[in-house]
Amino acid sequence: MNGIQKVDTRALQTNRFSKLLSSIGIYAIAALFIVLGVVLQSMGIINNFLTTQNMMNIVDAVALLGIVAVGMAFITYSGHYADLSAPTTIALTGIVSVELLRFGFIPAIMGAVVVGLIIGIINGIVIGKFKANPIIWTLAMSYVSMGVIRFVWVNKQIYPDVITDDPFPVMLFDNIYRFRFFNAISLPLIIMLVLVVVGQFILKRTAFGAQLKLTGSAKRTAKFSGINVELMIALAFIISAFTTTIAGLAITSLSRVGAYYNGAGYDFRAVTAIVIGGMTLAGGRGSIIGVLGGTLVIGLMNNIMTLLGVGTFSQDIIRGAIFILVVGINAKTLRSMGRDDA
Amino acid sequence: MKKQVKVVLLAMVLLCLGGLLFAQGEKAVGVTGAGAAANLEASLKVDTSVLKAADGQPLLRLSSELPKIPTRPANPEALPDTDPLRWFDMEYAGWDTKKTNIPASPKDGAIGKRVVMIVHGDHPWTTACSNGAKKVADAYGMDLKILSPNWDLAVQNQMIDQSINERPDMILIIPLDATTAIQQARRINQSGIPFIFFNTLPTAEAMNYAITWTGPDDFGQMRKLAKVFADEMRRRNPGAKELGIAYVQHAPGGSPYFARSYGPLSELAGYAPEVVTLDMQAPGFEADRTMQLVSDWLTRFGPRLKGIFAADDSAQALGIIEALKKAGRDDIVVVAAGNSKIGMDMVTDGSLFAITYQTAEGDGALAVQTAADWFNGKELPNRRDIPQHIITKADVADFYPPQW
Amino acid sequence: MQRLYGVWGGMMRKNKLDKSKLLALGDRFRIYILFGVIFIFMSLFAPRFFNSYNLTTILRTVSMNATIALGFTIVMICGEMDLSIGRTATFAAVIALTLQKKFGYGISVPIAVLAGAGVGLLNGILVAKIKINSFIVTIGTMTILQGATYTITGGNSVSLSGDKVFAISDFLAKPLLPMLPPRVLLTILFVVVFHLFVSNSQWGRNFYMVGGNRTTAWLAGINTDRITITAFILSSTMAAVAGILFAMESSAATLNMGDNSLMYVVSATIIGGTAMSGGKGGILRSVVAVLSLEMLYTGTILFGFGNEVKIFISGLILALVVLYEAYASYKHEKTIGQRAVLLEELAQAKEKI
Amino acid sequence: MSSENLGLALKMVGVGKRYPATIAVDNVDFEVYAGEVHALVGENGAGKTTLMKMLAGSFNDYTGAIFINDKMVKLTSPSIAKSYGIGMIYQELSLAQPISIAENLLVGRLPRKGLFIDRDKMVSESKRLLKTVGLDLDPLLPIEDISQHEAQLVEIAKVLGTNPCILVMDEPTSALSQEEVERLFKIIAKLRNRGMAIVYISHHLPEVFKVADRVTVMRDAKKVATRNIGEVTREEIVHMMVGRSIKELFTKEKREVGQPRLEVKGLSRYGFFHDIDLQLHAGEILGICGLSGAGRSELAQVICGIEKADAGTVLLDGEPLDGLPMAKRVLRGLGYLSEDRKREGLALRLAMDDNILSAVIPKLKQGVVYNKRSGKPKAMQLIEELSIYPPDLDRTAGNLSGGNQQKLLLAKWMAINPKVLILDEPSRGVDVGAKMTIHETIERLAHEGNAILIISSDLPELVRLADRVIIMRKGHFTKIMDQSECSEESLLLAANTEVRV
Repeated sequence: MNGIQKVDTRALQTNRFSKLLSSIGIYAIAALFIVLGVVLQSMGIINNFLTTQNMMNIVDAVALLGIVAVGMAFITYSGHYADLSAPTTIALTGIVSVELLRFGFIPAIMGAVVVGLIIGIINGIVIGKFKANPIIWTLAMSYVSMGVIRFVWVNKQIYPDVITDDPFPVMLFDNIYRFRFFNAISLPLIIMLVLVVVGQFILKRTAFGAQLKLTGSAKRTAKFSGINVELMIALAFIISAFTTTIAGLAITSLSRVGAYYNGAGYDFRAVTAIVIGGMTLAGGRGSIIGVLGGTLVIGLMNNIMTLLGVGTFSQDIIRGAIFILVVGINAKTLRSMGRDDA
Repeated sequence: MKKQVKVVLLAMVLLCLGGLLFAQGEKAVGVTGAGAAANLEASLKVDTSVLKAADGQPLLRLSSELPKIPTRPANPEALPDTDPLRWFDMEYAGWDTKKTNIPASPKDGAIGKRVVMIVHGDHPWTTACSNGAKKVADAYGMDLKILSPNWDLAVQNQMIDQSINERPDMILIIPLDATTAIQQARRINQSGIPFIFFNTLPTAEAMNYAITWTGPDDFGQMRKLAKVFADEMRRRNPGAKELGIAYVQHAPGGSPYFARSYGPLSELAGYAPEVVTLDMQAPGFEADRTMQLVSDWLTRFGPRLKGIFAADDSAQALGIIEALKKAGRDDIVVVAAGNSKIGMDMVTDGSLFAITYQTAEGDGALAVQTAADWFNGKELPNRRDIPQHIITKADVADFYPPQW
Repeated sequence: MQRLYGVWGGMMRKNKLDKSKLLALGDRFRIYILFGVIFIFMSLFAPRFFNSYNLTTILRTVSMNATIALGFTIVMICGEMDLSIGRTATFAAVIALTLQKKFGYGISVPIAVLAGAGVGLLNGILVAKIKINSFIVTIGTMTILQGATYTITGGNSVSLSGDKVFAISDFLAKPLLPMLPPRVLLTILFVVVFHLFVSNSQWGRNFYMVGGNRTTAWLAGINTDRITITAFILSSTMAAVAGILFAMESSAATLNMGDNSLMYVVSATIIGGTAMSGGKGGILRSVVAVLSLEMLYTGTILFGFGNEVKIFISGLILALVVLYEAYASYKHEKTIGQRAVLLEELAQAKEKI
Repeated sequence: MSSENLGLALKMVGVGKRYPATIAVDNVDFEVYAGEVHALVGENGAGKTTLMKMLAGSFNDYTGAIFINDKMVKLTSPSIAKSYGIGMIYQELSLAQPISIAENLLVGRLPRKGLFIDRDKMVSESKRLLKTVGLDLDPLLPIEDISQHEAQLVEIAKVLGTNPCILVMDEPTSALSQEEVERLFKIIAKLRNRGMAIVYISHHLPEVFKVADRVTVMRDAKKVATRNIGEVTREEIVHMMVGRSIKELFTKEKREVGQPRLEVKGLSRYGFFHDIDLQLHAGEILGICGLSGAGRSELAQVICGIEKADAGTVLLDGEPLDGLPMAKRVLRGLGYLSEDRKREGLALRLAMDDNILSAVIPKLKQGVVYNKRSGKPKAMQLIEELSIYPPDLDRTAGNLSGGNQQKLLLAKWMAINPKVLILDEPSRGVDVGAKMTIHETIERLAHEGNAILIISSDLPELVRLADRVIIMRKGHFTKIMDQSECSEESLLLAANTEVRV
């Protein structure tokens, strides 16, 4: 009882060390990539790697991915894998916003947000309340919303400047992606950073975050602790749909066209960023800062490969292998800590 | 009990199968022979040259310039990528094919003919193409049915089979893939239904079974664009010993992947030897990924990079222009293949130097027109090209409003 | 299936059609009923649906996805996910055709099948031994396979020509028995073998056990790792076989020929009643679901609807099935543990009022 | 006992097993004769279950030597263990829920006809096995459609069906009714007489005395002693288990019983329990006794708001709680310690502080900020009060021993500063020391003026703690017994009697 149980103190130390490692793990990998870049640069194999401009390019490039990943991380954190309806949510909110641009900029944004939230709420209710399998349900949802886009807009793509003759809302819409603070920092980057800070705060410093953690780690226990798990899960899906909507607006603004194919691939790419960032699909583990790290690692990886002149085909192979490697190492570390839940 | 259930199930299955055996394929609809001559006469009177596309350009135009066909090298694949003849099989497919088992024209006029058009998939381009096709079909009073397999090869195969089953007078088809087209072509050919490939060039072998092919000469067009591209770079960098360029490629797996990177590559090797290819990448059709790619190129090559050749003038071109704007590099010449509104807007504002004129409506229209010509008993060449043109700021206004 | 006999047998014994039993039976026969309804509807209303040519076309089209579904269903029964099936099909097809040029089908096909099995082995080891979530692993292998496929082909699709190759293509596609070309016959053979294997053999039942409760299975002396790895190998192998056969029939392989199969097969397997949580489902159900979806798609084409209708309908069916299952288990959870005695008491009390 | 004539069935010499953080079994010698029932007792975390898992082949990295029938064996996987005739009935149910009873029973050894499974034989064999444990179920039903105690019996039948020569039973009676326990004991006796070696792990000492021939006591990963059951008393065993003597009997303090704190009027959840009336006063400990499936836990879940009531009201300190979600009720001081600590009580993958504070998250809110730090002193204090070991807030709950987990669960509900606490099996599967701590804490809580409702199948626990005991049977309260009337026998009798109030 009191202190008579034998404890292997070495194990406790590794426990703390591994914990530290797992919390900064992804940044260690990011640092590793930067060191690799610097070494390659000093050897003269690549150039201009460690410059402000290049670093800005990297973060700029992954800003949209980061926005989607931050929201979807809430779903992963709640133990519900991912939202496969993200690509069609991007397409649908984008096309709706362009369509509504005829009534002005604000209605366009509001309309997109409303549509995004409706998708989030439907996902949330069906998965939270009725406990549908998240992967399958969001897959079904993506089919349905794709069907809606195809029904309403047939195969058209619609352009902001064709929808309305008023150049002002078109200019505003165009600048969702293109606006730069001090001519350097892009709006999506700011949005991503704000979302990361807010997301990290929500996840780690609010009651909702604590309850979501419990929901993700042990759903039934959470229910028996008085937590409204159905609401928590629904909120996670709504948050995801919300940030996906923001990404949808930005992507549509960037491509200057509302079309059904916008956003393709963002589902699996976001999952990749989240998982590389140290969140486990079992739920309740990881952080938004980690997800940011995961997103940056993806950006760094792409950057170094392009600077090295690695061909498109080999890039895919390397990307997949590094992904599996990072997740595998993470799983092994967790297991050595006695957490068999990767 | 279990046994009984099994027996009942088995009986049901047998019953179904038995029923199916008696079900027969639909018989071919006989061609009306009586009014054939009158129909032909009326059909020949139809004038489609007055039709206009949505951009105000004439809907139907044929390319006036026909390329000279070089002799095929023994093994094109052994040649280096920079040799134009390396791409012989892709570029000159159809010009010199030996037609086999081609049905003879009934010479009874196009009016009232049932034509099935199988495209590749849903896209705004396809919509425009279908519109063009419909305009010509309406002019001839043809019954045109358009099927879209949504970029799924298995579905396209199925649609071909279903069309064969339906026995129309003609099938028009955009092959989803140049190589699988051989089997598709053989299948239709064996069924005796005349068919025409359009838009995408199948391999030479597939062309043996088709009446003809119509559409844009992607290679030729890209070679043209490459020349304009090189000229502009020379103009902006007078006397430069080296002009570094990079290619943003089309998605791998189709002929545009080759036509829109190796076409210009092999052309420039001869036309402008000072042009040096720095890199080629296929980032897909997403603006943000293209943007990252180009930003990385700017980091990697810096001032060496003088021009970018893109396979797509909408999302890819947007990504390129964004990256260039961010880096403040307005000296770089960007050209892109395609004829979309986004591309034309960027040509108008000067950020994109040139794009290709590629009429989507005309593409579909020419296919139907060619079908009509066949019904009317016209002699058809082995391929018919839509005209080539490079759009720059000087004449971009003529092509508004865009077709898609 | 054996559960199905149980309910059926129970009904026969009692010799009365109890309403709830009938509903349960309907639930279990769900996919077969759906199949029947679609088949009859299409036969009656869709133009040119019910004739041997069209039915052969459907069977030929369905062959690829049905074959992929065989292995995929086993992975699902094990409670795992395999997102790499589509790309594996492409990968194997490309290998088979590329090597055919040098060695002929006799050597290239076995190598391609082995390559497919190798992908499964890799997936299986990463999932079972390294213990990474299968969803993650297969996203990774999916990306790797794409790169590998592009690298092998240099970015172009692979095609073959020549009389010999065409003869094989034609042989595979032309009906051998009435309505049944060899490729379809092969698929039927696969279905029968897999069905017997999964539902009637010790090894096959072990998949259910591992999916139902991994610990139990392990404690019962089943080598769960080996079972999981086998499931992934079967999944990838069948995907490879499907891809190769498709490519052999077309004498060509494109670089994205398998991409559409992934979501198709996933949807069909779920609609067929195989649960993602594992331990439930069956081979036959998945195959019938693939067939049902295909008839539905064919119907939309024959009716002249566009793809939007097709996408919408498949989404709707999938959504309805998922909703129905979720709602049923929600209801089941609410009433589990209810005492019949108390419910009778309640009914009596109501009657008095 | 004469079983020694039959020879040693199992001999473990100097075996050990270490986990990343602890040494679970340390150099233990253990012997079992064929034809004997050998009880293995010890507190939670003493290493009994680990020792037996080692025997069942769950580890491939144990140290020491294991002999079966005098032959040294390496039991590195369950299948190897099975091949040596070792059968183990686990504490946690190890059945596959979606799979049929028959396939669960015959897992790994389905009857075959040629290549394929012989279904008829599978069904008949399953029926035969089910009969041995007194069940008459359709073997083709999936496990998820049968009740928990039926599942427990299926589990026993499954292991018996493998005809083991060494049978290990880890707490086999925890989910069983009294009748079923009796039947199980008869089966055990029969198996022993057939010459089987049986290891019986239990916390329930009366059971041990009833069924075992010899007993081995473990403490702190080590073996303390092995004795013949006739030569040892209950007190001696407890002494060996705990390492110090514990008064099992003690006098009850008199508490002041005050105002009613919790009132339940006409509460029903149709199909589970009907028309429940209840008054619980400040300072009172009220017990609810009943067989499993009587609707006790369901009642508690409705009172605390996890499930909705179909009729009736619940009042806390005179204020109705109807329609309030559980979170609001918790804020008002109503707590529910659930029965299944692994699935419903604790988040085993989270740290201890997360668990202790899991029910008070809304309370620690300051504006929108959740201040976990402000809850830590309270958590630390509770850990000390309940002497939870190790007292490390960052430790993952799943790495604690069962007793400490249960104390952690109690700490979680004490953290809400409860006025009314409903405890569902508060000491199930817990060692004597932890049980004592828990009981003392419960009494202290009552003494401080809180009202406690205890639901328990552990009759001595009710007799010891409760001021009044309500008997629940088939969804109804059938009897209320005062402390003076309560004894283990009277409670058992009442719980099995069909009487309505």
